[in-house]
Amino acid sequence: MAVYKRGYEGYQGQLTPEWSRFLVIARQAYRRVFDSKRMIAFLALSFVPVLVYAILIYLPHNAGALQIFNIRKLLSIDAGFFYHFINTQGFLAFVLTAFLGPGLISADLANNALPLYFCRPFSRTEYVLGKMSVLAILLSAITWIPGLLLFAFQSYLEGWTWFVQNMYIGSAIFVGSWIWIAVLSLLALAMSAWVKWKLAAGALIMASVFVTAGFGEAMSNMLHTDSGGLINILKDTDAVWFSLFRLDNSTGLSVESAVGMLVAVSGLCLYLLSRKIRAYEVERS
Amino acid sequence: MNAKLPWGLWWTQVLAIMRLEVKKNFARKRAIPVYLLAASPLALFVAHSIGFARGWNQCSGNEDLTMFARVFQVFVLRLAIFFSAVAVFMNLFRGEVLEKSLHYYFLAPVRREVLVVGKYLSALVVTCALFAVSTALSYLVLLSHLSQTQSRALAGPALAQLPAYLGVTVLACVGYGAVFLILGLLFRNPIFPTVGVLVWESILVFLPSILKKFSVIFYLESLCPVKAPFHGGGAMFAISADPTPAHLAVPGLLCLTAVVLVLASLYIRRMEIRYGTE
Amino acid sequence: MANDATPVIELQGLEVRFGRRTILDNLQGSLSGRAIGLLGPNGAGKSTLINTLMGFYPPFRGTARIFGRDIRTDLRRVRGLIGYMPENESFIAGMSAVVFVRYMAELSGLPPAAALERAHEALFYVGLGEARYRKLEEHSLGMKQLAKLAQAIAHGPKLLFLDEPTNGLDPPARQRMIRLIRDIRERGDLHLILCSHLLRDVEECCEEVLILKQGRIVHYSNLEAERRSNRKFLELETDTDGAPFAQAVQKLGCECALAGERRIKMVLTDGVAIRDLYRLAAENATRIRKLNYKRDSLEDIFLKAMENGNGSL
Amino acid sequence: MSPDNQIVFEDVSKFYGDVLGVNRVHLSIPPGITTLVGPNGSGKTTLMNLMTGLVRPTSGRVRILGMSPSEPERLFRVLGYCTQFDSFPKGLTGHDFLYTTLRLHGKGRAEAQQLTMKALERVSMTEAAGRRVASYSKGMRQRIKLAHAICHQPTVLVLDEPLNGLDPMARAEAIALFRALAGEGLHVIISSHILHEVDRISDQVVLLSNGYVVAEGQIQAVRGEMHQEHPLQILVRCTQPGLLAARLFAQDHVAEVKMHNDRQGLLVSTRDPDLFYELLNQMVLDGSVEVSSVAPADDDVHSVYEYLIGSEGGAA
Repeated sequence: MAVYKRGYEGYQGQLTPEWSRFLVIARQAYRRVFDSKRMIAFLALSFVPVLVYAILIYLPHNAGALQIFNIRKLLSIDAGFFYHFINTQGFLAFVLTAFLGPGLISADLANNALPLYFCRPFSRTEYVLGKMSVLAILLSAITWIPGLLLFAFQSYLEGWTWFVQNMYIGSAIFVGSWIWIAVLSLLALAMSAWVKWKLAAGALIMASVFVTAGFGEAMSNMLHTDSGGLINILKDTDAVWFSLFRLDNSTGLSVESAVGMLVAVSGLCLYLLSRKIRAYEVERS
Repeated sequence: MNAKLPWGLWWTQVLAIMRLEVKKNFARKRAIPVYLLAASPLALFVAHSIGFARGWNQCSGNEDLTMFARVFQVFVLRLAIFFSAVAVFMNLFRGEVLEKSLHYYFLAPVRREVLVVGKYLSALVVTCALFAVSTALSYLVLLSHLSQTQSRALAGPALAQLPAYLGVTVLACVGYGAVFLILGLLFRNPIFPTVGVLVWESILVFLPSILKKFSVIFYLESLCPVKAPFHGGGAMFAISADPTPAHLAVPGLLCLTAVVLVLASLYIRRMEIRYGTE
Repeated sequence: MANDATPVIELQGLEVRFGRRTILDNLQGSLSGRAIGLLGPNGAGKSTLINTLMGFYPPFRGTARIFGRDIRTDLRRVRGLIGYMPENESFIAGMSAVVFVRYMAELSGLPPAAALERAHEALFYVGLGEARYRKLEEHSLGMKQLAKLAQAIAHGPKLLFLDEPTNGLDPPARQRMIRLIRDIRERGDLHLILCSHLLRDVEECCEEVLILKQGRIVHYSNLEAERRSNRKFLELETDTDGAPFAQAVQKLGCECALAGERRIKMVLTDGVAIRDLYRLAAENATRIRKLNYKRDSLEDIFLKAMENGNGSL
Repeated sequence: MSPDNQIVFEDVSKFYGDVLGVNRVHLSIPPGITTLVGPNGSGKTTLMNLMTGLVRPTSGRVRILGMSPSEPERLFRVLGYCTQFDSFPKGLTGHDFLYTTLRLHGKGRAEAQQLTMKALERVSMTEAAGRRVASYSKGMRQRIKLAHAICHQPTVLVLDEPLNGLDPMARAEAIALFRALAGEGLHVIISSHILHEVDRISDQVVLLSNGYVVAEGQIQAVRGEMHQEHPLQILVRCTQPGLLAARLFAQDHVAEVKMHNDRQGLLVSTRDPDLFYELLNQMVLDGSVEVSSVAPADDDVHSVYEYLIGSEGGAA
């Protein structure tokens, strides 16, 4: 039998550097992401706002365009402008996460795949990092990366002084996006690890955001306070963004408490992950 | 069948199913979201009451009662009970198929009709108990706070409305329970039907009254003792016009439930265990 | 790397607890066979031992070394040396067998190109043909087992853990799996630990057996040596009910036991010839269908180990 | 025998959409241990699910001791089924699992408790009964499933790979239990892949392949029917093999005789083993040969399996 002629052999070749191995997960996941037409369509859609914003930046600087449209100034390109951009893309990022997040871990749990990962020189942290990178890279691609490109575009058009004066906007885009990405992907991973059933995980991600939002709203109204917004992570993030962009904070939440809340939510998610991401669950009788 | 039907045995079996189901579904971590949903309105009213005692907020009399009506209709009925019913009733059969444990029921000498009734009742008893207690306590907290204000005269008559609220709570569990039981049986993917029901019940306002009859919330809101004037975001939930009188609404909901249970029984009778593999 | 002198596994007072239950209790010993069978009743701690050696459960006390590396302090390196085929159905949904094995090899640190090459080799080697391009969830149980084996060997481990590899396989598939395991063993540059309830499988694949009972080692030996030291006995099968015949044999002074209605095990005493047995059979109106010399099988070794319970290495 | 104490399949077919489960099965299974043997996907589980009403036949009729599987309230008073699914209602201990089952059967508290203890004892699980099923090892789960199938003292037991995951001692115990139950007149229907065990435990076997029954009955009888096509091969180690061979060649039933290379034994193919044994025994008795071993090489389930089903099927 031919099988026996080419027998088993050990492997003597090179190994990849250990720090880079968590990216294997992302690489593998992307193959599947880009196999899905729906995902590609959605990603393409996510870049439509980028285009719109780019045009909005470009128009005021183009004399011809100004003449055609016969307007002096369309709108001022300032912190508020970029805040709105990040807000739009942040919403798309949430939808994308609700789409992609649920399947990330739940499928591995449902099919007992975790021991296959952890019997290798591959740690739980690397696993979570790998799964997070799947989301983080995609979300980056639709949030801060285009955001910074727009910012650079605007700086190029406005000149050096504008850039120096408004550097904080660039950092706000970058830091603000990353906070949102981190919270979202942790939430998605935790829900995905918590319920083995992919669809339920999706519902749970949605619900955990919307139900808390609704409850917070009811609370604020009934108790005549603003602190109801605190349990609403959308509002928390908003508060942080406002402060990063140096805008008026209309949420009524203090930045400190909002940051505290986001840290707490992330901590809770990490705790859930550390409980669930194990090769085997030990059931204590 | 001519022989006398073994009602006694069926009753024993229903009780056994209920005991097992309650143990399986409500003594578990998975049930925590349902408990939280049930506790949330109570938490709101307790906080409200404390806030009042500390003098953080003033509002009183009719305004408070209207506020309760609004929270009850928008938050309790449409969010808390709705989602609890999704979580609990949809899982009765779909959850067991996913966990591959439904066959243990099918391998017992239990008529499948009895199984449907038993499972439905167990989920019903628990959701009813949770939400009835939560509603009653919320209302009592509100009234006790009311009785400390100038408008204490309102508290007495308002207390008379508690049974009506409790009745609506129970009917909400009955109605939504039946709907999500059958949806959980028929649909592999529960998200779409859930979203469907949610959207359907939200756009009722814009529908002709004949279509409104095909919903749960329509009957429930007709039964609520205090009509809540909506404003702001809640406005889109308002169902104005021709409320159904109680003597039609209650039997209507019960009929819906009966029909659903019969359909579910027929479905379960014909059901084969394959767990979607092989 | 690990030279022949280093034992494959050294257990140094290894103890594992789940909550208050002690699952593995002070395991001591040094294993160095090429193919070691891990046996024991359910709940004896076989899977726990394997899982602890891979670092899935932390030792409560003591430690173990694999090729001289401590699992407590050098876990990553230890994991780099092993391949693992878990007992339960494990796979990653939505992947073909090739993509799956390649993915697993890449996680072990193989560069993508090498991983792809090794994945094909491993799948070819385990005999998964064209099916390797089909999605794993469409595979039959047997094919999933083969894919699981392929992922365990693709990255070229030095030590292979096989947890119930023949579980649920139908007879031909099981035969193939056993041939494969033996073949891997013969290849040489790989040690393997086979955990199975089917003593036949262990007998056919392993040179050494380690028997656990209630979290302790009760037996460790070389199968061949063990068999040679055991005494020969005769196994008979008759045409009809063997009881009267067995009684007659006992009267001759032979040790004799019925193992089933028609099966008899006996030890011939001096002076009794096989011909005498035939004569007795004829007298008892039965015929001998089968007659064979045997030595203690692994089943007997196993049962004996279970009885005397607390020997140690 | 009246069909009321048999399990009867009358022309039963089952298709899952386009997929064939079993086709045109005619069977009547008497009490005792009956083993279903065949490759994965040959229809063993389908047959069992048909018997227990978990799936319904596309055509044909199944009768269990005269009852239809579509009346669970009658059928499961006398039938216990241990499925292949390794899953349990969540959150229960082993004891609860059995106890609630019995309560579901409509038993009273005391009786349910008593039957629970009895079943636990029969599978040696009394000690672990207070622990959650989720914390059990594979073998314990298998045993508690077995206990679940027998706890209401059924007269028909259907067991889908009940020995899977059991350790050697538990296997022996389980087999002894099956034998004991079969001795009490129960129908015990088992599926198994471990052919040498099938040999030891079954009263009759049903061989399935691709959804068809290819053989049924007592294994020796089945093998006997195949003697024309596949003569029985018997290994004989003896002195004077030449002499034995010469005598054998004179007989019609002998298809082939092969001398071993060391001239110390023969491989005989015969269409009538009885005549062969008669001759051999005679020769041993009159001292013309001395045997040191005799063994039929292909009279077990394994060989029947090989001849009828072959080694295709199954994996890859």
